[in-house]
Amino acid sequence: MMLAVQFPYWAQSLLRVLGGLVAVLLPAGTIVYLFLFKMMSFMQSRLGPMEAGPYGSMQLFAEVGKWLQKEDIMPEKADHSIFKIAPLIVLASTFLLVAVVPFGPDALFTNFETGVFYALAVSSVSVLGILIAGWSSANKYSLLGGLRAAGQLIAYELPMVLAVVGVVIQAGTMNLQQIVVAQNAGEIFGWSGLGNPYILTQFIGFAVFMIAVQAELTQAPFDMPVAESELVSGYMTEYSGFRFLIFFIAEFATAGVFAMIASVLFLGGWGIPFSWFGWNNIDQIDNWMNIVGPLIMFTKMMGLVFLIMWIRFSYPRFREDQLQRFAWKVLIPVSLGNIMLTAVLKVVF
Amino acid sequence: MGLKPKVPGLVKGLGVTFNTMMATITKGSNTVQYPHEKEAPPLRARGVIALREDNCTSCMLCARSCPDWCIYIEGHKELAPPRRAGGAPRKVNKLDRFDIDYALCMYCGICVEVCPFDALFWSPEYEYSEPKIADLLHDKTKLGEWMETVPEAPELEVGADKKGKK
Amino acid sequence: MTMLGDRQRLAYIASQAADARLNVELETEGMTLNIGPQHPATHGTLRIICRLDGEQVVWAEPSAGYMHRGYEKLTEVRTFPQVTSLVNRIDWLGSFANEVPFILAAEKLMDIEAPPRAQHIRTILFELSRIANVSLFLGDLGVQLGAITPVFMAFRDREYVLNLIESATGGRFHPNFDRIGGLKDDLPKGWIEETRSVMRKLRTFCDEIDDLLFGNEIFQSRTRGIGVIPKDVALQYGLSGPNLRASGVDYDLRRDQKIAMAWDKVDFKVWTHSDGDSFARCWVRLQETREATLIVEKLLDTLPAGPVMAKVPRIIKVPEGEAWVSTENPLGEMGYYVVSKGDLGPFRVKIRSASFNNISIVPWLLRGVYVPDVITILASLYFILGDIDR
Amino acid sequence: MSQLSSTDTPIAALPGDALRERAVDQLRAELGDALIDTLVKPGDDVWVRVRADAWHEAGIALRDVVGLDYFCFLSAIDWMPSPFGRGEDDPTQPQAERDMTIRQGYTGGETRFQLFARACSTTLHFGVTIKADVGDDMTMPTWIPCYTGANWHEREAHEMFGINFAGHPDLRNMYLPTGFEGHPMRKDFPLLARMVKPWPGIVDVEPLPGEPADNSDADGGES
Repeated sequence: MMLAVQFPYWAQSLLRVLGGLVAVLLPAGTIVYLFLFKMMSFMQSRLGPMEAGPYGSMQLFAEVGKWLQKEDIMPEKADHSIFKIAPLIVLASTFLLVAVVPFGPDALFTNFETGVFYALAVSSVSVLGILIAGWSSANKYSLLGGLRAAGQLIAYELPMVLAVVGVVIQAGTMNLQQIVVAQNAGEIFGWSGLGNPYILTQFIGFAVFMIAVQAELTQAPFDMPVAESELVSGYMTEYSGFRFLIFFIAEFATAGVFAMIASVLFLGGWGIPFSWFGWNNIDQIDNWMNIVGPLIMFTKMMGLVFLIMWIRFSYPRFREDQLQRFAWKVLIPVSLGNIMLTAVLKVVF
Repeated sequence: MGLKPKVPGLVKGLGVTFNTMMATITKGSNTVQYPHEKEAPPLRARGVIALREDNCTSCMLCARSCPDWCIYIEGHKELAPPRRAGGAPRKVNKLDRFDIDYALCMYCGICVEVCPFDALFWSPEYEYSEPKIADLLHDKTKLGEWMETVPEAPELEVGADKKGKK
Repeated sequence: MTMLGDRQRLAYIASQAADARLNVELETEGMTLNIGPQHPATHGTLRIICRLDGEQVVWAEPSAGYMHRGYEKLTEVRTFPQVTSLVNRIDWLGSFANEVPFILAAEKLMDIEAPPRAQHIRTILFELSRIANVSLFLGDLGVQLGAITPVFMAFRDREYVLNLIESATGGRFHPNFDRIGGLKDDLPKGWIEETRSVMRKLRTFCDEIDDLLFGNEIFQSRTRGIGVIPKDVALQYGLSGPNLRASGVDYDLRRDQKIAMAWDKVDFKVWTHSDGDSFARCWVRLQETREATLIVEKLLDTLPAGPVMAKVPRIIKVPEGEAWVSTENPLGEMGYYVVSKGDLGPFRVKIRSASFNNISIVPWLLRGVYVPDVITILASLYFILGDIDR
Repeated sequence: MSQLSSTDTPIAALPGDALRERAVDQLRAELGDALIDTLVKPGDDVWVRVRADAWHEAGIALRDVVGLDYFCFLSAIDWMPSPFGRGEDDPTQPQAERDMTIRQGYTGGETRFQLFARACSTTLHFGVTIKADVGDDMTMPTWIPCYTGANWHEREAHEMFGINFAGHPDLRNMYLPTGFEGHPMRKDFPLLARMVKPWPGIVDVEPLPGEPADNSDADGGES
């Protein structure tokens, strides 16, 4: 509020766009280098890329350069215009998603009253992109992949929403910023040393949410839409060069953004327990939190992405029907029970 | 067994990958950064065939026993000075051409084995790939150069009966 | 129906059941899906033509031959020593094991026997190639099911075995070490000690795979009850090796035939499983790898001293006759029917490779399964393309 | 992991020749004079040859009477010696004369082509190799009703040798492209890899000028 007021509207918008790019691409790049290149390699007793830059740190730029140079191949029978749009839709959903994530007391793009609702709504936009990518490729593997993706993302949207409902009930608000504040200003049975990160009080919700995120991101063990060993990368089969790059960025950027949302909802977001500095509400927070907040957020996000990637590199994948059964027969009842429990406890305390 | 609680397989799996990661970070990886460091192949490795031209009598045994027909030999007879003074001049076979086409060779080692005069040897050298397939035809000069890389035969394990051939 | 025996009838009933199950479901327009020839799940160039109804396979037919190299014809223009270097390219992951039955068949025709030390080393190398082959399977299995890490572990530890094979024979993939009458050379110094340490590493690898894959609940839910092959059907199709033993048939040629190898000198366990599903096949292979490391260690303990080559003429002419020798190769029963006419080369060699029979059950097995299960079943049957096409 | 099982069966008695003799007797009782010839090599194997029309009955008898439950392989053999030898002829010289008489192997035979198959017993641990002459019509009954696994082997024999199997459901080519002409495993089918270039071993060391070439190979230089 303090910073933004000094700029004219166009500059604010420009700053927001640039900030959004940074907030999406920087985590994506870090995730790719740190987890996809290095952590995965270490888990497999190898070093990963080592040639481009010190310890291969420039590898991602080399890869991007390679993809940009590649011929943009399009299947003859593909539905060309839709085929081109599909990766953009997937990426767009990531950018829409990051718009509501708060990074600091004032460092935020929008202060949506119904931020949770919005985030859950736009996160399913990517399903459209994936579905039309699979359909327009005119490839049987892509079609199977696209259909699987649609089925899976819709199935897991539900437990995700239900898991978040517990948080919303406990915080009493749908504003993500307010949820952060509620966690950090909160207390557990009168002890405020840790605030009240909802991972402690909403652990079932957190577990369900992370499983659903894993499925939303189509990471193993829920990666049947991509399934490189059976569907040969599913809906991405026919994409090459630049368009594949967009899918690739979107995959890891979305992982980052979902991890951000999870850290906002369950780990206290950008905040540290307010009692450490004697703050009570959002207006008392010092301005330096606008710089440190994003870093804290980034750290928490990385921790969650580590979890996501660790599971991805260790587990084999489910079968499509097992995945659906898991969503409908386990996750949804569990999260419904969680809501009930939360509501009861909310009334009791 | 017994009282030990059952750890779910999912958790055990995570443990395996995590331990491997830690081992890689602390003890180093199992891979070798190839162009910078190289692993030495074992002494017996069949990398490339070296030719000691002086020993070759162009007897054609190797060319005839090659399953892939990838050895090409041409030679002619020559009169050499007699070994003892006053003797008759000897007839020797002089080697004109000895080519091995490594594009065809399947590294079975039959030629090295059948050679009765110890003219062919295995060298563990392996870095001789070429951009053009025709360049994989090594002539006798090039095959002679490989002689420098031929190692001594390794000692044999306990209980071996005879000393190793070559 | 009266013509058909019990086993045939069982296979028939099972296939009918698969049909019936499909028919009751909603009829939808089918789709033909070509899995392969270039597909990550076929590790090689096998093509499987599937008719799909949704994601369910209605009909499947493997189409081999993309890698047919005509080895049976090629052997007819080669001499006996030359054939050895050819046949170890059939199953390229366990190549030493391919040489052994051929050499044994030739030895049988010539009526010579390799010295005991040669037989021992042969058996050790045979088991090493089994480990090299099956350890890759264990890693590859993970990739087929979506876990990417096991395959790297498999490649990591398989490397030790390949190094052993290379330092003894000179060839990592194609040893060409076996000779009629013995072996080309004795083992190099220090090899035995190294082998012992590698065998310990391999057992650790087996434990890791056990934890990472076999104990994993997701893996179990993917493989248990998938692609069940009843005992009788397995025998009818001539399945061999772990595929047969996973169906509960206690048949292992290492134990069940008299052969000039050292397996009868050691005591080992033949692992079987009664389920016959994909999990059983994978599990039997895992246990066999462990068992193979133990066999190698026991054989190293009892390695006799002596020569490694019997007296054989320099130019090998094999007397007229016919011989059949098969051994329990990593993939199953691998045998050579060698017909000699007293010439330098064989007159006819029939190569009975394990994967050819193992994969011929695929049309029967794939009916009514889902596309992901196709991959699981193919992975658990474990074929090498060179072994199918020869 | 209690549901996992394993066996510790003691090593079964290895097959004696009595088992093989018994198998021959059983087959003779079952097939009568359709069993033409038998050969039992002690400690090795047993070969039987049946009449072509009894091929199917022989399969059934092997499976049900002798008890060979495990199908090993089925293939064919062309007993004609190859007119090309090992492909090592000098193309500039007239083609070498070869002995082209057809001599069949164990248990004899009358025709150029023979079908042979093998089945084993997983409990008695022995196997039988069975042969049959393929007549001029090149048609044999299929073995699929006896051993389902024979399907692919018969397809292979069909495309490689040109033997038809009456009753086989689909005798499509397995390895070769559809419409391939010829049967590669027949001995008179040339192996092109050995035809396209002359054998490098033909060349001999050039003699001294004015001296007849001598053909002794490994005379070496230091004679």
